[in-house]
Amino acid sequence: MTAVLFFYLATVIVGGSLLVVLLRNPIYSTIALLVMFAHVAGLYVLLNAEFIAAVQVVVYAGAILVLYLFVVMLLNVKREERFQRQVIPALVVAALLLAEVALVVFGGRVGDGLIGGFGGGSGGAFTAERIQAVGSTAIIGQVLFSAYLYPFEIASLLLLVAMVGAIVLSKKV
Amino acid sequence: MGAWLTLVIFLPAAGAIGLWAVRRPEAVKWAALAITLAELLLSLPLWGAFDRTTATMQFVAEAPWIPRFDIFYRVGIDGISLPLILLTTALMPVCVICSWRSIDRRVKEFMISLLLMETAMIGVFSALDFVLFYVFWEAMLIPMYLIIGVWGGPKRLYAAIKFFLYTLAGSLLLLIALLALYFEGGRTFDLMKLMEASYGASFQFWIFWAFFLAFAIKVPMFPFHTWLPDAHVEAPTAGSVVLASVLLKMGAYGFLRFCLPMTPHASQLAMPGIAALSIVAILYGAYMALAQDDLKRLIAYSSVSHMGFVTLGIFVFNVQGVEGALLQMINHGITTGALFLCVGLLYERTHSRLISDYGGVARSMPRFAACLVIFALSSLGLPGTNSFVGEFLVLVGAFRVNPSVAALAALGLILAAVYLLWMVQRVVWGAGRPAVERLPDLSWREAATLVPLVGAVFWIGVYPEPLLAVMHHSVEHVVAQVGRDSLPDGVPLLVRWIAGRGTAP
Amino acid sequence: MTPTILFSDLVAILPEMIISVGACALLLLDLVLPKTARHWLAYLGLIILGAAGAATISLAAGQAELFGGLFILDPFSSYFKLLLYLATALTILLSIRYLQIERIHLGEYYAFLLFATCGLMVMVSGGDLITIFLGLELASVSLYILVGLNRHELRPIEASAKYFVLGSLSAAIFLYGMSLLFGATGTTNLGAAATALARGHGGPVLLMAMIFLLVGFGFKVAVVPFHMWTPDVYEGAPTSVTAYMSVAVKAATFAVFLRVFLEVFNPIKPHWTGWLIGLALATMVLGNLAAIVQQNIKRMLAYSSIAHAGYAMIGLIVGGELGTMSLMLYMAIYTLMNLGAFGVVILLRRTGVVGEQISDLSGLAKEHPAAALAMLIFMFSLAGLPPTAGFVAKFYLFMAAINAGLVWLAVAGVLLSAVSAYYYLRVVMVMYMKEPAGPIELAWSPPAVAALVIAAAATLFIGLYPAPLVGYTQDAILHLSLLR
Amino acid sequence: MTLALLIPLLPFAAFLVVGLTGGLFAGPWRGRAHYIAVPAAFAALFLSLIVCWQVTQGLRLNQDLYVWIASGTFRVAIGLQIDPLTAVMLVLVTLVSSLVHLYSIGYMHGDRGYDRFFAYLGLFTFSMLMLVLSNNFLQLYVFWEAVGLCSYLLIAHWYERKSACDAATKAFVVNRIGDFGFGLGILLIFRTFGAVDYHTVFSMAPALTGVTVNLLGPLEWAGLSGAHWDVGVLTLIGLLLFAGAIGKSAQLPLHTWLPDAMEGPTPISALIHAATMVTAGVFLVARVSPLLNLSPTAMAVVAGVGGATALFAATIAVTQTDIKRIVAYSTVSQLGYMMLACGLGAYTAGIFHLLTHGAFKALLFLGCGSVIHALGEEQDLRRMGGLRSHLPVTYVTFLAGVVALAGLPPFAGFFSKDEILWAAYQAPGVGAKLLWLVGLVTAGLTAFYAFRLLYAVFHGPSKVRPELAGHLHESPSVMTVPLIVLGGLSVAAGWIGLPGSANLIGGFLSGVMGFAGVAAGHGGEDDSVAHGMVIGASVAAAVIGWAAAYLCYVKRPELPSVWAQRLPMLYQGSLNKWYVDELYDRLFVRPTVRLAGAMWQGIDVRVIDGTVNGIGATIRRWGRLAQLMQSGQLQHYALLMVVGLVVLVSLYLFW
Amino acid sequence: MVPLAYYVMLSAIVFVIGLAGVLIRRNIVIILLSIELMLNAANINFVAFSHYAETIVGQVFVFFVMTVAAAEVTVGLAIVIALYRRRATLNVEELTLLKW
Repeated sequence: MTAVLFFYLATVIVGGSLLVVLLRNPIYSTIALLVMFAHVAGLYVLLNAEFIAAVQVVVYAGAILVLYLFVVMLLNVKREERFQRQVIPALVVAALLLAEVALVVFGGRVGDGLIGGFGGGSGGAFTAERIQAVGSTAIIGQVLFSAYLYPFEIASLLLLVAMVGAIVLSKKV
Repeated sequence: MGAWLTLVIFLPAAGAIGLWAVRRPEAVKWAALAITLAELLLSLPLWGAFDRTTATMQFVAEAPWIPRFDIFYRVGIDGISLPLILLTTALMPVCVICSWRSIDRRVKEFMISLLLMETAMIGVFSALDFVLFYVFWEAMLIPMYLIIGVWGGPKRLYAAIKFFLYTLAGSLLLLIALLALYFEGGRTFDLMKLMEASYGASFQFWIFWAFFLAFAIKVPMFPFHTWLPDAHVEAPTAGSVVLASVLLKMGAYGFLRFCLPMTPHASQLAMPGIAALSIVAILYGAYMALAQDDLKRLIAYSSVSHMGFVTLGIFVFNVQGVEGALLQMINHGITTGALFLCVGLLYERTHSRLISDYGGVARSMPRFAACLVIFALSSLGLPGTNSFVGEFLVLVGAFRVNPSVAALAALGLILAAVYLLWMVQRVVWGAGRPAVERLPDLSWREAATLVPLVGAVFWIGVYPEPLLAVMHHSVEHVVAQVGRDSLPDGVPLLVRWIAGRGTAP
Repeated sequence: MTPTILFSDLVAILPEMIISVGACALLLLDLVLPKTARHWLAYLGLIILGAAGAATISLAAGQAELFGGLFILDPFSSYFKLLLYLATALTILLSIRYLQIERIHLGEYYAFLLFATCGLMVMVSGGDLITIFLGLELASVSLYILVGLNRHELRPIEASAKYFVLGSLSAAIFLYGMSLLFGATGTTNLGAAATALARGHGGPVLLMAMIFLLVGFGFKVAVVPFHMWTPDVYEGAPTSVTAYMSVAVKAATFAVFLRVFLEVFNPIKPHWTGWLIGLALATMVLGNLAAIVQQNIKRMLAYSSIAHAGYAMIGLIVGGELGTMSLMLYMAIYTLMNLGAFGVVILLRRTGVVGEQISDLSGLAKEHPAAALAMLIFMFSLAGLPPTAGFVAKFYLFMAAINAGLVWLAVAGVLLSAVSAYYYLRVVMVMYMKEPAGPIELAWSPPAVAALVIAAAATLFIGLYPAPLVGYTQDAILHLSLLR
Repeated sequence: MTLALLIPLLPFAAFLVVGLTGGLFAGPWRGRAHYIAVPAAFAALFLSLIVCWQVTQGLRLNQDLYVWIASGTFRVAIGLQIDPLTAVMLVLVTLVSSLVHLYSIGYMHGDRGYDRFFAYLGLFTFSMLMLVLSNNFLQLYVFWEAVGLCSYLLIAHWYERKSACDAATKAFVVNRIGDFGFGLGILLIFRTFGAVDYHTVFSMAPALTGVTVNLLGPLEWAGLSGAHWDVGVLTLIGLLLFAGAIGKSAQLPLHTWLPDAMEGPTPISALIHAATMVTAGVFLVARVSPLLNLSPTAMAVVAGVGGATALFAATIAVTQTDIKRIVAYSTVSQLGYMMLACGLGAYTAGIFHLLTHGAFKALLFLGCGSVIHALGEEQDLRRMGGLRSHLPVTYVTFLAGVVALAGLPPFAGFFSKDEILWAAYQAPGVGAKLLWLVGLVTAGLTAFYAFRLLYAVFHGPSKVRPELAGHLHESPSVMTVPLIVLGGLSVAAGWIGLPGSANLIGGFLSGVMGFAGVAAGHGGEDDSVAHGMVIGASVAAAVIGWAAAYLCYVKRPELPSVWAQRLPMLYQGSLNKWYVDELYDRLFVRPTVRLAGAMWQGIDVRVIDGTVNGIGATIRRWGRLAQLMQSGQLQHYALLMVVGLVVLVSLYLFW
Repeated sequence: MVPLAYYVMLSAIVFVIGLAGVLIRRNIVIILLSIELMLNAANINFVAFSHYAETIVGQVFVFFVMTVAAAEVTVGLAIVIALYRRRATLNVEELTLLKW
């Protein structure tokens, strides 16, 4: 069941990603990204990360992409050439990179490299059971405001800077 | 007494800083002259108090600098450095005076550069810490670069950058070598300790070549010499004088101070090569001088030739050779410096350095002509003048090692006579050209620069013993150091024939 | 598992708090203050930095992992933080007059500068990938804005866009590397990751992670081939921002670079040494070669900063006490001399004159000997010639290299610094040996003069008497865990 | 000692005073140099005579004044050595020098460089005296070069003339070539003996006969050196020292400078280029006789070179038209005689000839000077003639010089030349006989050109340029008095060396330069017949030469041109000095200059600087390439980053 | 249970697609979108690893990444707008005022 779900989600994610990159019209690209994001959220659910999935939908799909759409429509760009002249070397390099990662992930030399790090049930505190018992939102909330208070504050600063910066930059002269 | 030496080293720098406050160019000149003269006076007690019966360093001073890495301010002098320091302090007033009128813009900056140079040069000759040495060694590049580049001739930019990059490229490898020595010699930069330590053969080999490149460029030895003519031609008179008289000596000093004691084995291995290069420098430099029409270029190439004697003398590893080389360094400083002064005087008057623009100077400027001829004769090694003593000692040293090397080197003396006398003939003798006819003879200021040098030429030529007496023990010490590890087996044949030849009893 | 936050933890982040709160205060004051009084914000910024400096110094002796290992307080980080204050303070001093000429809005500028500094501080103190990433982003975002802050010209916004796109790309790659590292070790904490690695975890994914992280770091410190943004952004950004970027970002990134590579990846050092040597060489070569042909001084300094990153990498490659120390020393000295050099360029910018071409310096020595002298000192220092600080910096780097047996790398380094002397010398040549094309007016201002005097005096002083700095640097790494 | 030291120091003091006052500075001193220089010279002459007398009473001196150079085992002092050889040289030098001083007052009167001239004269006299007084080789070398310098400066006295400057430079450089060998000789002496003072060297030398060095030793590794490259060390030393003598005494093949040196003022030609400096080579050979005696090879070379030079120069002298050049070639020829004598071991004969030659050749030069002075700088033989009546004193003294030179008895040249020829005849071996024959022919040629000179100048119809003919006059007495004194000596100087036991000079000198091989000049009674024959032959040769000259230049003046046309090769060859100068020019001078230029442009500028600048240019080119990478396209930048990433990953995975 | 490797592979594919997008598209907005893809790829990794390692850190990290992404997008779009105002283009190929 999970496997089927995974493959469905994976297919759509990859397809959506490809569309983002390949579609000519930025609006369509954005919408493809939206679809892709939603499916990523699904993936998160599959991985017992409901809170993150929710944030993915709310923040990414809800806020960020709307911002994108807004900008795209605001600027209303006329149709342009889609691709760079360097498209072929770029694709070759990208393909090479993918192949290499695949080699690492599946390849002979890799063996069970990944699993070697923390094979299933390596004794972490947050087992799937515990997360489901408490609820991922509660756990993350707890952690964020205790152990990760410091980065949380930094993140808030970051948002502040981004906000003010956006205002400053996009102000008319 | 160490404090005295420190005072001698840093007085010019302090003076340079003080000079900043002076406003009027005339006042700047007088102040600079006063500083250099004071420096000369200060340096004289070193000569007087120097103990001539020992090879150990004297007037030693030590103060922590970066003690954690055993970098100290260590200074001291021996019989090798003392004459060079005195040469420096003696020539600087001359440099100031000869710039009196020829430097007409940015006088203050010029004098400051000169004074900073003086500190760096004396520092080089008295540093007993490798880092300190290196700092002085490189620091000198900056004022010299400015002197050539700002106050030089029409192609000064090219000449300045060529000078700078050439020497920099060489000396950077010196940096690597000194760092390597730091680790190999027991984590110390103390030159005395570094000299006592012994190093493996292959290590010596690499260190030697790093040293060699740095010093050979400075000397300059044969294939690394092309910066010299350009630098000399473009530099202002004082720059040429400092360059020829002191800067070139630093390369030879480096060979003596570093190569021989620290890498004796590699030095001996390199001896045939360096002897060959020296010979080439002597003959090639002379040939080059023969082809020149530019006075300064001619003298610059003659420097190459003369410095060939110095390197040859150093690399025969016997007392005569090394003392001759040392004396020749002093002589070359005096004579070539003086020749550059003479050319500077002419240039001030006519703004031409081309030999073909002159002729018959003897008629309009007899006193000047007398000086020029004396220096030319000194430069060609006429007995009775200073150069003869040095060159002959070098030849004695070389002949003891290998007669044919000495014979080839002596050929250089013939060529020296040819190019110098030909120069004299074309400049001093001949019918007076209209442009030359009305030139004023030496002024008192100019005479004040030349006459002491004439005196020095004859003093050393006739009675060099006081100078040699200062050197004896230090030179013997160096020679003993280079000889201390005898040639190991497997040394190429080339070395053997150089090292021991002849069946004379 | 939920560590409680102690008061002592909060004390430890006092400097960061001072800076961030101060930055917010600047933002607010900017709205309140009348336009004529806004330059006081700069001095307020200096006071904030001073306070943070005092806090850092009082904390400097501390040695603790706080916030459950997210934040590390140690002399190493304090060293870099002090360096960052210095860089920021000098930048502020240099900016005051420059901003008026460029008509850049004041309040936000200083605030963003402080935010960027704060981000870099977070990075430097980061003991966890999360804090490192957040700090990096805080600094980056602030800088994207700072680069594009000048809206009166075409070039800054282009620079900003390029910096943003490439920076985000590198951040994404960096992040991906972090995710892989997380995958390989199961933790984001550096200390824990190091322990896990030492137990033999990892394998190929670890190396992949390391390579991705390397790209991220390499981008920030401008290592070939991840350097390409540098010349364009340095040229396009307001000069004061360029100055800041060239030193502060580089120094902080190198701090983290050291921490991550020497602490976490130490067990697999044989793997990365070779690559880093390759990158360092390429960086030195390319930076120096390209700098030779530049006409724009900002661009020249950009390439030179690339080259310097290459030299600094030597310290990283060597590692150990000497390597780390030499790198730290290099960064400190580099900060002074590079800021100084940019400071002189800033002086050249006056209303209506861009003053970025090297030829604009023609005859500077005649018109403004003091400025020319300062530039001379900086140029020779950048070239690494005694008796300037640059020599001390290179001296220790090469010493480290030779100690590690990397003699040939040191040789390559010195030969390339001979090449570098060529273009630094060209600046000196233009200043001292060319005639001025016309009267040169410098945008003098007391703060800028103060900054230049500080930089020049320090460059000379360290060159002449490096013992205090060397000693302090050595002490700063005495108890560093990454060296054990 | 003090006395001896004063001899050179007096002229030196004169040099300093004159040089620093009138020589360099105008003003009241100008033109008054002789007030100081002339008394100093005569005082030196006086002291020399005293010293010489003391030497005859047995005075010998060998003392170091001070240590000049001391370096390790190399230790050289400046010292004085006085022995008979020194003594006669002292007298000769101071005598000719003081006469020339006197003469110059008149000859150089009104010259711009009057004071300078006297300064140089003083310096020269000092140097020459120190040369002969040396007690070691290096000091000898020092003053050897110093006299060369004076010669250089004096030849270039009229420096406005290009030919004078050329001649001066040539003289110095050619001498340098000889000195190159001399210097090496000293080095070899030091290496061999560990010292350079005469005493040590001469006392150790006999022990070294048979010791050899290999000339190609340094090339041993290439398999080139073999036993046939072994040379006796003493031979090598002797030959190297002789190289110096060749240069200084203008022997073949370094003779070319001396005739050119006639560009100098005539008193200088008399003093330096006839009587004293050029004979330093002979002096040197005589001085090192204890070494040379041990090496027959070196001796043979000395004799051979001497003989060849004597004949060679004489053949040139017969056709020259410049009167000073004739005398100059004659000098070269006579120097050859002296060398010939020394090479045969007849050192006393050589020195004897040196002394007599000093007198009559100085006389001839001064006489020429008087003629030239009278004719307003005219030196061409073909524009003279019939001066006998105008210049009576000059004529008579000149005649004395000519007969002395021609070797007619009982004048000075006869006795000394006869001794040399007798030594040659007497020496064993075919070579020596050949040398005698050469000497004989030369004697004939000498008489020919000597009388040709006399006749062409003083006899026959006047060919003086008409504008000068009116006011020809005899020189002032400061000039004629030296002529008279020297004329007297030319007549009488030979009598100190009468053949046989009455040979004063021989007895005086033989203690210094005894040679076991030939009992030169004063053999036993049984040789008297042979001796008589030799004398007869040489007198006959001289008379034939005289007769031929008389025939050609008095009786039938058209003959010379007839012969010249009939033997064009010989005539042209002789006239053009056998093209030696041209040969040297082609072989050495021009190639050197051309090579220097070519090397400068070729090696220095193109190869070395080309490399240096090439490196710079290459770096710049690469820099431009690196710069071109920076296209401004941010996606190129991104691509490069990714490529870097991929490369790193690939390196890890595949390498 | 889906093997971890599949997640990693999926993330890698998305990452590379994003990367390719950055490299080949001319429109700066789409480049930004592509970068979002890359960030999401990393996020997938984090969550997956977090799940398999039985730790919560990965999820926390993703949370922060989203914050960062939001901040970046804000600034990035502001830059895009400013750029468009001044240069009237979104084509990154035309940003060649700064080069060499």
